[in-house]
Amino acid sequence: MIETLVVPLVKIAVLLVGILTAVAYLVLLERKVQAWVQVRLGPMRVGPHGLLQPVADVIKLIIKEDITPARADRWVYTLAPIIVLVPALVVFAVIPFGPETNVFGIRMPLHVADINVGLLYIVSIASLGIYGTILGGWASNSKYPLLASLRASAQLVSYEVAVTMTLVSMILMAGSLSMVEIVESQQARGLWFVFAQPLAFFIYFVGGLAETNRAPFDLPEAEQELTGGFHTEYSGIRFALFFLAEYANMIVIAAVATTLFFGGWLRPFPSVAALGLLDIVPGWIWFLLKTFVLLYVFLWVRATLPRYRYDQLMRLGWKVLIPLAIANVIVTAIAVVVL
Amino acid sequence: MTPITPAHYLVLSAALFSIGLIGVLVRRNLIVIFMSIELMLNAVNINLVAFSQQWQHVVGQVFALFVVAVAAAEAAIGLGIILAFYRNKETVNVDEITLMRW
Amino acid sequence: MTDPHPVTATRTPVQFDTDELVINMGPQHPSTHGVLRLILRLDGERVVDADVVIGYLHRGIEKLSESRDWTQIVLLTDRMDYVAAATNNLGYCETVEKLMGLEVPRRAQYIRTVLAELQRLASHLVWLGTHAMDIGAVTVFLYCLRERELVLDLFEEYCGARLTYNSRRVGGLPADLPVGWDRKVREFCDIVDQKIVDYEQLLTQNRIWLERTRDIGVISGADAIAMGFCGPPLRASGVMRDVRKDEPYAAYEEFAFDIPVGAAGDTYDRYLVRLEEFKQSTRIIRQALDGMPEGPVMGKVPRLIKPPAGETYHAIESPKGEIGFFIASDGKSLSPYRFRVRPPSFCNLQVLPKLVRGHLVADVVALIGTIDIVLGEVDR
Amino acid sequence: MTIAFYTLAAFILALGVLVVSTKNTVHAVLFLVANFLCVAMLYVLLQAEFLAVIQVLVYAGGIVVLYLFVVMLVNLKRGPETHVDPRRRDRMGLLIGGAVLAEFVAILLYGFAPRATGAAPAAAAPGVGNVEQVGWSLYVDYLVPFEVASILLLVAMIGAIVLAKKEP
Amino acid sequence: MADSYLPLIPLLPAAGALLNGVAGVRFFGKRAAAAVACSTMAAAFVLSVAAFVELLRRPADAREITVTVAAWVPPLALETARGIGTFAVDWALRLDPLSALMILVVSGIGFLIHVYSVAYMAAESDGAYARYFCYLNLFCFFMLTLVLGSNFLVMFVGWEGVGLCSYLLIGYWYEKKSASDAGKKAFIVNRIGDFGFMLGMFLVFYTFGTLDFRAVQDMAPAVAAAAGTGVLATICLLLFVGATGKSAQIPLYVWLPDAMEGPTPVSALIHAATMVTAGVYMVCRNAVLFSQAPDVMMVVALIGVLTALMAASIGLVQNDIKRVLAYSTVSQLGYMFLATGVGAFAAAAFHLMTHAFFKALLFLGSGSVIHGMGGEQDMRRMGALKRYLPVTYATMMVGMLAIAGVPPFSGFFSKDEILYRAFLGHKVIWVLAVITAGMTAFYMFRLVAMTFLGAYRGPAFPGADAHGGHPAHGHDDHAGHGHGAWHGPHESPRMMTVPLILLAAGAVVAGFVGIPAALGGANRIEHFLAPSFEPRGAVHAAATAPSDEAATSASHGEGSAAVERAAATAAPEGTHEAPHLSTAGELGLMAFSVVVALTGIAVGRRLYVQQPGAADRLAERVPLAYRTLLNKYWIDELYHATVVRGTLLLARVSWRFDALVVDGAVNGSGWTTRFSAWVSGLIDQYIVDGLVNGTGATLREASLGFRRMQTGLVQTYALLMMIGVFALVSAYLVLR
Repeated sequence: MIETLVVPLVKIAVLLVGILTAVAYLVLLERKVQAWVQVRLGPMRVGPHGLLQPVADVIKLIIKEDITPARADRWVYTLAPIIVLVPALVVFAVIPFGPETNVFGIRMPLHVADINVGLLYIVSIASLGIYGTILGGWASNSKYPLLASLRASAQLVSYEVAVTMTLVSMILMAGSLSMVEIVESQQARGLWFVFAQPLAFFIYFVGGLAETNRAPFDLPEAEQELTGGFHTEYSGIRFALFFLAEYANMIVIAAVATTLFFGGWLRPFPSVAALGLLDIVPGWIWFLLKTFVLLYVFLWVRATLPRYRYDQLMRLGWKVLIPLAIANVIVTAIAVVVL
Repeated sequence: MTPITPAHYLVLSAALFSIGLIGVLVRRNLIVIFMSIELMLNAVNINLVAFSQQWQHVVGQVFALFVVAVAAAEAAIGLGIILAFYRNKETVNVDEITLMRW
Repeated sequence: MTDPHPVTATRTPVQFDTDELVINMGPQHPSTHGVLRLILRLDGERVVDADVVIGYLHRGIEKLSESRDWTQIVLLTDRMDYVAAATNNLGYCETVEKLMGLEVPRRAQYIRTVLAELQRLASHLVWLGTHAMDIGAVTVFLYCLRERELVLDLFEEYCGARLTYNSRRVGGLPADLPVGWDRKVREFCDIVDQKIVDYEQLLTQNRIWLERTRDIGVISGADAIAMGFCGPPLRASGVMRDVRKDEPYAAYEEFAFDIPVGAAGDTYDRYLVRLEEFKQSTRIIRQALDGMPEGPVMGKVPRLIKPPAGETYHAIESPKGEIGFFIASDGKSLSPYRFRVRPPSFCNLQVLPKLVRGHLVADVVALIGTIDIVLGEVDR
Repeated sequence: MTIAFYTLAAFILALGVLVVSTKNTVHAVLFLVANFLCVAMLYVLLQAEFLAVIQVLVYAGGIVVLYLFVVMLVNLKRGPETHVDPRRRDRMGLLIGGAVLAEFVAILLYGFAPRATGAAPAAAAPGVGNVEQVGWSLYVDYLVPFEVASILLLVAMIGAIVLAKKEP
Repeated sequence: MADSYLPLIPLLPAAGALLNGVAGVRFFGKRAAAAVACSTMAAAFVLSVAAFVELLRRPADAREITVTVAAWVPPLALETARGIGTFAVDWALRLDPLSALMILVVSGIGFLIHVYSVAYMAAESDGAYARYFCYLNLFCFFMLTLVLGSNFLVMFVGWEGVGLCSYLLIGYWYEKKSASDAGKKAFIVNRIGDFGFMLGMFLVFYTFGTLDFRAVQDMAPAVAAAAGTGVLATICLLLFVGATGKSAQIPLYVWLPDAMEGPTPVSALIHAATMVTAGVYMVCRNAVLFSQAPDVMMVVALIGVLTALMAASIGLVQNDIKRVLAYSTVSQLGYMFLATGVGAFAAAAFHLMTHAFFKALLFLGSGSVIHGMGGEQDMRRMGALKRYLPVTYATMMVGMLAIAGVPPFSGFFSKDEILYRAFLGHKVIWVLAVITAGMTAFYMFRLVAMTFLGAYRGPAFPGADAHGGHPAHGHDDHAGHGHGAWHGPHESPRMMTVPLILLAAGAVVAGFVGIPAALGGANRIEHFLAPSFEPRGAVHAAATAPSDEAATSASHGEGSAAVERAAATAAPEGTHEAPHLSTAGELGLMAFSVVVALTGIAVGRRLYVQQPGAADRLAERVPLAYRTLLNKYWIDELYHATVVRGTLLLARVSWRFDALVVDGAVNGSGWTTRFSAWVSGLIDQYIVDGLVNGTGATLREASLGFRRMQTGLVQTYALLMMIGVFALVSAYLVLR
């Protein structure tokens, strides 16, 4: 009874707190990274080297006046950010942070739940995220946000297809939908799938960028053009939620990428005995390390690359990524059958 | 509590079906009508799954899958039509769409 | 207030469409380099029509000049193209000298040329930074401004100001070069040459950059001339037109430099042309510094400058394009009878609607950047 | 188990009624989404995980998004619904709906097919995962319908594009 | 030579007629018209005499000249008894003794009558005068053609021509209804006769394959032998019918008395001398044929004698002078036919010639009497004109004696010859003939007596001497043809009296030509005409010296007429009457006939001269006989009743029949179709349309009902579906 009830709740609590703080500091990290790239220091004022900046931000957003535009659909207006954030957080339930380890004496797998439709669960929950964007744009009842939200959702939908295709190829490789089994299959093969499927990873990563409206694909939020995209009208806590959701999604993409492509909690070159000493480091540290690296790439890309125009973006999505993904699936299918 | 028998599910789906039916018959907005149709389809799916679970055969679910596929196609086309119609007639009120009458 | 330009009213809707929008890229828009207002009519994403609204920065410089004497006007010229003030002063002074027929000492000519080229570098740096940021490459903006700081330091050292230099006098220069100035300038040129390589690495071969600039805002040579393009955009369309070569002023004819000319006349070509001009400017500066003659910096100029009755027009090559000054004096009063400036930004701006038509909203931003306009000069 | 069923059932029916009855179309769409999620959970109750996920992915994630899109496009400039055709027989519609419901219930309660089995057999936990079972039967027993369904979807896609495309 | 000028003989009068007809009516005056007419006739007469002389100069058996003037009917293949024969007919004229005689008679008397008419018709207007002479000339042309025709068809042309002219001349005074009626009557009766003639002609061609007289005569005996006399009999009978029509015999004589309506010279020429004799001429021409059909000969004879008797009896009581003469003509023609009937063709021809003379004389005489009396024709208003018209009286007296058959006048010889032959033929016929002769003598004398002798019974006139009887009330003549105011009976002008005198001479002289052997005469005429009657091949006793015909005293050749009395030894001519009476017998017969004649005259004298009222008293005594004779045995009425009314009745009946039956049938069928159409129309309208519209209407009503269901609302349809479902399910529940 305790096992089945308390442990999950504790896990959930730990997970949520961890995620939220991670998100906050991710924001800071981004601003720091971009500053370094641009030959400047970034936020230094709050706390040593600006470490407390996220706290300041959060407090600011919470304190700030929360305006609801006139004739906006109040219910939907408030609901939209929540709809965006919740799926982002819920997805973490399925991601296996580490192998069976005992924490405080209780052996338990370091993931909240392992369901055999794990990957599908992630994809479907992710697809719910679109509602938030759309409703957000719609609820603010003005021209620009609506346009931006339509554009953003169109982008999300199209890239979701590409991402799902890559996941399909991974499932083919792993032979199972459950995340844990995928990692175990990588362990069994002693091979990170990224090396087996580099193209899939690349498509997944670009797709991920696009799905979170980041870097070259951040047209909807493009300050320069349509005045801030769909969350222009938002302010205060709702805006914060949107912001959090965006970064949470980033983390999700990174986490899923690590589990699928970089062998979850496996140490680099898991099958190579020589590197046995690397085992000292527990699985979930590896997991966090890999996720951190991916996140860093996210931030790095944002700082350098110019922005894709909307139609180029869509064209890239539909005419380049999706076909490649499908081809990849076919190739892997043949490979799996043959090997 | 009495164990959940497929009958319960059937009652539930019947109820859901009739709600959908009433929605189709009563509402004036074309889109709501479409949604009611989706409801009815879901009711059917519930039935299918309930039977599949009752007879321990996965065919119900497969069939439900097909129903979902068809529903998706139907929704796509239906909305396409609504959009086209809206573009010409500037309305989605089903009462005004009375072209196809004698 | 009622909208002075009821664009929507005049133009009948081309085709009834559910979501044709009319958007105001209002005066205070992040990427409009000042107070330019652009009314866009969109068909979905595609721009159907654009109407440029200017006048928000109009200070009536030309009218003011009529109530000031000839030397005070130099100050006014600073505030026209505030990004390239030095060239304005140069242009104005040379026009007055031409009207009065004054002789400017060679050393003054040389120094004027150095200052002009430094000013060109500064202006192009500002252009590159903002243009790149508009298209999304934020970091490039920071790099460019960093270099521009160096140029501003140099100017500050010479004439005490970072922006409104007032660095010329009719007949010559207010002062000679400070000691060691030229060494700093040489160092600066080396840094710029090195930085140009960075920029090229960052942008020139960047897929996304190419995607965003290639074939955007294409203008053929004939159209460019017809539409009144001048400066880098004109040269990008393949027309070999540079006042420094065609009608050399100051000391240009003594230096060897070549004029970069583009082929397709799209945004990417304009980018390449201006990038090439960076290199040419540093080259001129080095030649000028090497060959700097000695001698006075100020020609023989009467105390009260009263040019004889008559009118003249003199154009020089500002970083934005060919800037021309027309002054008419009645010979009696101390102030000019009529003072008219032909600003390159204004001419380049009028091409914008044609450039923009048919492109997407995102391109509008890039196109504004590529024609490199400064509203101060446009509105005067 | 039963508590879950009853709550879910209540939710589903409530949401159903809300979908049908709300004035604001967008709200209706949202209720629909909620309804679908509850149904998905119901499937999970019925050990049809794969279908649950598909329900969420396809229905909630895809179709309703379409509805949302259309609702937004349509509501952009539309005035309030005014025109009511006098020949509508709303009350009759309600009546018939109720009657049909009564019919179904009647059938259920008083036994239906002669082979009414009464109690449902114990839900034997299948060894093999639900997804695997569905996968097997889908690609083995029902391969042809699967292909036909794929063609249907293709046709629907093309149709939708053609319908919604603006004239050049 | 003859054949050069032979055709001229008929053509001259034709020219005259043409001239008069075309120009005369408008341009000629009286004198010119008369001159033209008379000159042409004179020329014709001269040529005829020349031709006659030339003929005489030829040997007996070569007395035949045939001239083909022109081709007429192109050869036409027709089927005949003896296979396909070609029917080719030419305008051919033939001169042989018979035709020579005839042309002499026609042109001679014709010429005299022309002269007479000049004066007689003087009162006519110019146009009418010319018209009269044109018709007269035309008549002579046709008569000459008839006579000279060498085949049936040419003869037939003449035949019809004369019929036409008789109609024209009878109806000359066409204003008078009685004249035009008489003309029509004459023409119609003639046509009936001609009809018979035509049939005969066709039959001739059919049997002989040719119409030429000479050819027919040659083949006659062979054909008779081959085809049997039956055919020939029918031919002869038909021809005879034509003859009766033309020569006014029993059945078809009625037209002649009415023909008196025409002017008197016309009656004289046509109804005495020429036309009426055509029938006799035709029979004589075909003597050979007739002789081949003895029973037909018998019929001819009978009809001849009966006609003579009947006509004579009617003549007894007639009061109109011209009517009397008309009936006498009929009876004399009867005699001629009697002669032919008994085979005495020559006698018939002889009597024809003599009759022409004295009958013309009598007619012209009566003409001058009428002229004198200012158009009065009724004898009862004449009398004692002897004093006023002495010449006319004398000539009339000669004529009367001639016709009565008193020797030595011509009438005696010819009539006696016929009587003799009749006696040889059949005794019964002879008796009738003698009676007729008696009657003839009586009524002729009556005529002369009433006209010239006795008391004057005419209208008073200035200078009328007491002798005139009570003046009859003024019966003015009809047709004002008297010239000017009538001043009482006066002698005719010389132009009229001279022809009378000439004719009188002719009447006397003509007889001598045929004096029978019994009286020592050479019966010249018989020998002259013999070749015409026998088939060519028959050789008969060579005629002795050419018997010169006592040229009739042509007015200009009066003196030169060589009157030779050549007594031809009357060899028994070839006519084959069986018994031959001894000369004594003959003489006896002659005497008997003279006696009969004289008695007739005596009786006449007693009744009319000595006791003027005796006739009337006799009449009262036998009223029935008198009235029958007066009314001409009511034959006219009979004909009228039978034929005329018959045809009318027939016409009316056929009209009614046509109207009723034919029209009936046509209208009837029309009516029936209309009726059936009407009926089917009714059926179609009510039953068929009813059905169709009915179904249409019901359908429309039903569909209207359903239409309300289609409201166009999608939800209505959904509702209906659901109702259906509900019904099904409930049915399922109920029925399970």
